[in-house]
Amino acid sequence: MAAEARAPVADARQGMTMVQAVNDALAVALGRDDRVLVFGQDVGVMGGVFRATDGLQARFGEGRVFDTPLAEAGIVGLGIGLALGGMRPVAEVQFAGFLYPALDQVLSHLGRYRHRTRGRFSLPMVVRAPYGGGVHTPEQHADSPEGILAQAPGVKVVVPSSPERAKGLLLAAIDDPDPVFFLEAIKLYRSERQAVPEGHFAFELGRARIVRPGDAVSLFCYGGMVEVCLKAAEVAAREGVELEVVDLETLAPLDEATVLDSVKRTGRAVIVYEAPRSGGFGAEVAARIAEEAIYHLEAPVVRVAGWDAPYPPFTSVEHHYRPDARRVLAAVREVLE
Amino acid sequence: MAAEARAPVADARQGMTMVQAVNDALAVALGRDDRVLVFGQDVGVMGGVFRATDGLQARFGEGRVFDTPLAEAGIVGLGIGLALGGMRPVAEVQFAGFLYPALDQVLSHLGRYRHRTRGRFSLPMVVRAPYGGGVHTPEQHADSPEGILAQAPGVKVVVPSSPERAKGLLLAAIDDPDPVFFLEAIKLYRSERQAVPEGHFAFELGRARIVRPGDAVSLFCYGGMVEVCLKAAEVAAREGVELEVVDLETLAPLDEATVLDSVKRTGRAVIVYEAPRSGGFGAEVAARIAEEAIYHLEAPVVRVAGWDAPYPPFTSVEHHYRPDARRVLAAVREVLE
Amino acid sequence: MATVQYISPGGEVAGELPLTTEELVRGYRAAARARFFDERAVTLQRQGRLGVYPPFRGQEAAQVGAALALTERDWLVPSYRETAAALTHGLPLSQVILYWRSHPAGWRFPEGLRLLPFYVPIATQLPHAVGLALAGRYQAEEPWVVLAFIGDGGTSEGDFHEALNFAAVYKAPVVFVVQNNGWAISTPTERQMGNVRIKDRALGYGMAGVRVDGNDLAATWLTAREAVARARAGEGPTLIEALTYRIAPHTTSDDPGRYRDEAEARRHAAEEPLARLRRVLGARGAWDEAREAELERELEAELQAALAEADAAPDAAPAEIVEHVYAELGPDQRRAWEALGGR
Amino acid sequence: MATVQYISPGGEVAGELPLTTEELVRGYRAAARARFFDERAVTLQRQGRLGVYPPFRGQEAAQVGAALALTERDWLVPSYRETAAALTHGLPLSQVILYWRSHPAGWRFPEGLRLLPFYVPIATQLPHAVGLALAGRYQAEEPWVVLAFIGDGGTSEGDFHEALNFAAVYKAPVVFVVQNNGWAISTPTERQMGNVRIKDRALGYGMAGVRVDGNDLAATWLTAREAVARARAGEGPTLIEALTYRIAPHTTSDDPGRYRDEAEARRHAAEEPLARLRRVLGARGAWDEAREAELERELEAELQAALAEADAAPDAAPAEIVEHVYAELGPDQRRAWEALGGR
Ligand SMILES: Cc1ncc(C[n+]2csc(CCOP(=O)(O)OP(=O)(O)O)c2C)c(N)n1
Ligand SMILES: Cc1ncc(C[n+]2csc(CCOP(=O)(O)OP(=O)(O)O)c2C)c(N)n1
Ligand SMILES: [Mg+2]
Ligand SMILES: [Mg+2]
Repeated sequence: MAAEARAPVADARQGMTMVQAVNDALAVALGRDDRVLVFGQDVGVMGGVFRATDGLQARFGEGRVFDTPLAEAGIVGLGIGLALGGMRPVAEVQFAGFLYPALDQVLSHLGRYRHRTRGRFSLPMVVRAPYGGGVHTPEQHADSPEGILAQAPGVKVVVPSSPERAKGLLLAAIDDPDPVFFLEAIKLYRSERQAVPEGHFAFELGRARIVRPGDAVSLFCYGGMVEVCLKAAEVAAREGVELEVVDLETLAPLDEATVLDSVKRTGRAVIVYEAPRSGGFGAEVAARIAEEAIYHLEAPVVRVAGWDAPYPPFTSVEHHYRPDARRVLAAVREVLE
Repeated sequence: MAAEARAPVADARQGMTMVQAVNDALAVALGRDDRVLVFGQDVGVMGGVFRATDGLQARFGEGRVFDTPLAEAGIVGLGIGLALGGMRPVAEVQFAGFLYPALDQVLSHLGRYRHRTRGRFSLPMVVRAPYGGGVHTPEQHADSPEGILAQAPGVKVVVPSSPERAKGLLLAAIDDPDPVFFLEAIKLYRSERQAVPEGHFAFELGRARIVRPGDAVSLFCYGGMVEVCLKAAEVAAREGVELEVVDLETLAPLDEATVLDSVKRTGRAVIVYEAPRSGGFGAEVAARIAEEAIYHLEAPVVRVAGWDAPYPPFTSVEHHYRPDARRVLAAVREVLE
Repeated sequence: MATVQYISPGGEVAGELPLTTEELVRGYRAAARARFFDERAVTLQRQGRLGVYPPFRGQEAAQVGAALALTERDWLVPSYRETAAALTHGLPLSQVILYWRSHPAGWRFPEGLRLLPFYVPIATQLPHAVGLALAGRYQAEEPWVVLAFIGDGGTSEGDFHEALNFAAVYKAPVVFVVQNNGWAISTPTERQMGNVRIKDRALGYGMAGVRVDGNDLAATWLTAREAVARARAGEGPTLIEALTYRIAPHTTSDDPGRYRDEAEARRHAAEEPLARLRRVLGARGAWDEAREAELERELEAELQAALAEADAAPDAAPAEIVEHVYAELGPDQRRAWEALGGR
Repeated sequence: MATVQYISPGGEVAGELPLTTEELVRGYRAAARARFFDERAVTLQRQGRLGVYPPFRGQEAAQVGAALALTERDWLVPSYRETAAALTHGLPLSQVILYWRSHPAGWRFPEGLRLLPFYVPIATQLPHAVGLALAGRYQAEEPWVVLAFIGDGGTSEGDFHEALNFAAVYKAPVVFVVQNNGWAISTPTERQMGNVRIKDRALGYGMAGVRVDGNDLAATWLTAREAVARARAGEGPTLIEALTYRIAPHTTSDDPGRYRDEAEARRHAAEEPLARLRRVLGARGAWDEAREAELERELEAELQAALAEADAAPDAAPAEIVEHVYAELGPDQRRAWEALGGR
């Protein structure tokens, strides 16, 4: 742990974890653009509760990487002010479940500022937050609020699903002229290592990706649910059923074209997310399909999501709440019947 | 105006406006249950910016009806504490667009308290807020945040569409053992008068209502969009097309059975709401249809909603943003093609 | 510490007044210009030539005095009632008119003018002011100072607290001006807070705090000037409480008779800031009726020109609704834009 | 005003100590019980018999002293670190264990016990404490008092501010105890606020404010007792700042070596509250090694019984996930409940 603390950038042969990739992206951004600032609770000396900002203050100084008081509205509001003053703020909210005090700044300002001022002011700002469950975190540390953020027009919402995507998408988010929420699945932070290109590179925002092609059913997912869907697809493949896994990646603005194209080819859609089912972001995906691809559907759309309850704070049963390959496969069977 | 200020309860022959019906419901609730408290910004001496609480402080005293400081999180948080202490708080948030500072209290507590404490504590609390556009209010005074609230499991969301429904639903909300958001369409506050029964009566929460039966297309709507849909139905009827208007009324928990039953009969669904389209509550209605009624659909589902932009603060064009009968009829034509 | 005052309501100057006559004339003219517009705005609103409008009558000194302490390099951050401050900091009058007409052109403040938009959601501007103040440290040769306004009611919001705390922790070059005008719509300051000396909060945050007679333009100007100088010198933020009074209704839609004794408002009206300034200037021979009449003619001409300019702005196009949501139209916005007749 | 202290770190009593020996023994036993559990909890966590756990070592006096000021009629409102306060106010030990195991039964505090659940989202409990305090006015023959805890870090949240302001405006019978333990995870108090005398905020709100040595149980108890009495008498809220130190890591997952000099923590450990209490009691002939050993045996027995009780709780059933969302299962919950094997 101490070693990792000093050297978050991993051995190139072994690849990087997602949290290391995030750290690397932040280091690259801080290095190439003086306007980039990284701040949040405990991101400085300590390097963040997940070590995502580890070593950055030592490397770039307290002026570029700094701790804030314990106040999420203040953090997002500070970032807005910094952006108005010409900086490129990258704020960390310690857990997405603690973003709620900042929602006023998000809903009143982050998505509205450019619109309200008719382009006079813009907010090129990134807010990073770890989200989601699966690792027995305490109460409210496992929330998935993407569906709320995606209701703020003017705000982009990006959810990476692997180390490489995390780096390239975070760098794109920092370069983007508009505010971007960047939600990092806690479950993925250290679950996988991947070779990640060095230096600066950026993936396009606003594009969904087919991460595994297939013809039987389209699985729409993002963030921590991508590995779940890939696992389900692997199991199904053994039975000769090829599932197409579509990583939405940017939830807002949604890449409707890729969603529709996939469902038109497979005729079947299963949407997988870990937030409570009702009203969650998956509803939007289902709605687009119901609006634009109905004649191509050969089965009802199915959502596999968290149940209509808060994420259980009694964590011994959390694996019954958070969708897993078993539940995804049950839904696949349902739409293939 | 001064006369109305003194006597918000209207002449029985003329009927009541919706804001008078709300006032009447509050008076009835205050009169029959000592535990009911009404509070919020300017609700006391002034009687609220829309006069919804007019005369209540004079009648029930400063202990039962009182002003709060200008702090929405404090207002909702105070209400939670009052509910924990055995009271029946009915809080007013001055405009739904100013509910955002209170979203932390909503998302962290209002819907979770019973769940987290395994039933030891419950929060029988009502939060009223005027919402929606159509009357040239200043910036952010026309927001429709029901889609965000409906993402908090444990919270109920109710949106009345007429004076009588407002009274009966508000009384039901105050009696309900769970927290209820009660969103009152500003546009409807004084647009219509209706005979409203005296005294206490309560409508069941959790039920959608067919407010105009029809066989051609189901229009799903709530609050301020019900009159828009009824108008559209009237116009269509002149051409011999009978639209079924379904007033969802309780958005959470949604009365899925009534939605599905209607769409199964008509085979066509248009969903009408004034919040920005993407991610809004209408997506949930579309998703349920895509999941459960796909084989009955004879046309794609269509959403008629606010555009994917903040409600325009330049109000001269707001009627192009907020759905009207013309846009609803265009959607109807689309699904009938 | 007592309330800072240089000019009494009766126009007496106690002790030395560290402003030149020239400065006083400048301050008076700016305040009178604001007053002129405010009065005419209320009339224009009644005529349907302006939308709902929040008058600032009686608060001219609090707003104009504070704004005069800034240079063009500095930023001004208003709430929704700071039309006087915005005008003083350089917002063109035609733009003000367009803004209060809710015309899209009114929302786009001129490039280069260091003025944030008017803020409707109370207190949310203050964290922005702090961030903006910090940004100056990275960018400007000489850091800019940010002066941000808020009302007595606004101090109750969590954002007020978070912003002041952040400012103190980072020793940000920001000056907070609370216009304590006695009311938040119908809620008097005594029902808004447990200690109505808002200035006493400064101690808790560890920042300088000053209470000034907000109807004394000399006091507001000099106090803000000192606070700005301290901020510029890296000595951190200041909380200024400007004691004033909302003589007018909350907005043109409000009827204060519902919740307050208007005799009290009339008593406060007698302490308004312009009369006492005129008396001081008169005593120095720097102002008289002729000059007043001349100023009014100037202001009338300015207003007519601004109205003409505002009237000439083309009507808003429906497609503007979905413009500027993102830097470029997203796919959903593009579809909407076309549906709205955008070309 | 100076920091309230009755017993110095060395165990000297300066002046009169208005607590009986019996009371001191009661206080010591409650603090020692809390310490015993805290030490064993850390071990249990390492053994995998408890989940992530936030130790309170060094903060026993701040928590227990304040909790002792309440009667059964009064409410205690904790954050997540107030296990010691909760135990003192009557939360059964088995329940504490189940809670820190994240077992559903751990979350349902006993009916009748006037204790709100542990709060994870920082500062959100304080507005609840104010509402709960007001509720007592309507209901109770003699109004209850509410005592609410928060940390130094928590004072930065908007909810802290809104709650204190509401409490002052309504003169609510609530006592706020800020445990200023020097740290919010890795953030020291000096980076959290501009003035580390948190007590100085009280003036701004218009409420009583006291700073006490939070490691002196006599000081915390007596100060809280006075504040509770004032609240009960209708004299309004108090802000108590209890100066203490987080000797242990933030939680069992934290490594403070990453961000602080542990020598500093060791220095503070020397000022912890139990040793000085033992010294005072010893000097009065009211405590000795035999009694200490006897107490430890008692506590061990209590812990073993509580562990056995906790171990006997049946495993959580998946269907519990959707229970208690509403008073009755809604249609979506019912479907889920059935899918989860509910019967
Ligand atoms: C967050 C929020 N809540 C409520 C309102 C409605 N509102 C507009 S002005 C106002 C009173 C403001 O009082 P104060 O801060 O004293 O400013 P003043 O009107 O006196 O200038 C209120 C409650 C709002 N605009 N924003
Ligand atoms: C709203 C919110 N933001 C962030 C966190 C994460 N967090 C948990 S404890 C903590 C520090 C709290 O410090 P303090 O208030 O001083 O209490 P202490 O830990 O010292 O008891 C933080 C930031 C949280 N639980 N809630
Ligand atoms: Mg005011
Ligand atoms: Mg602390």
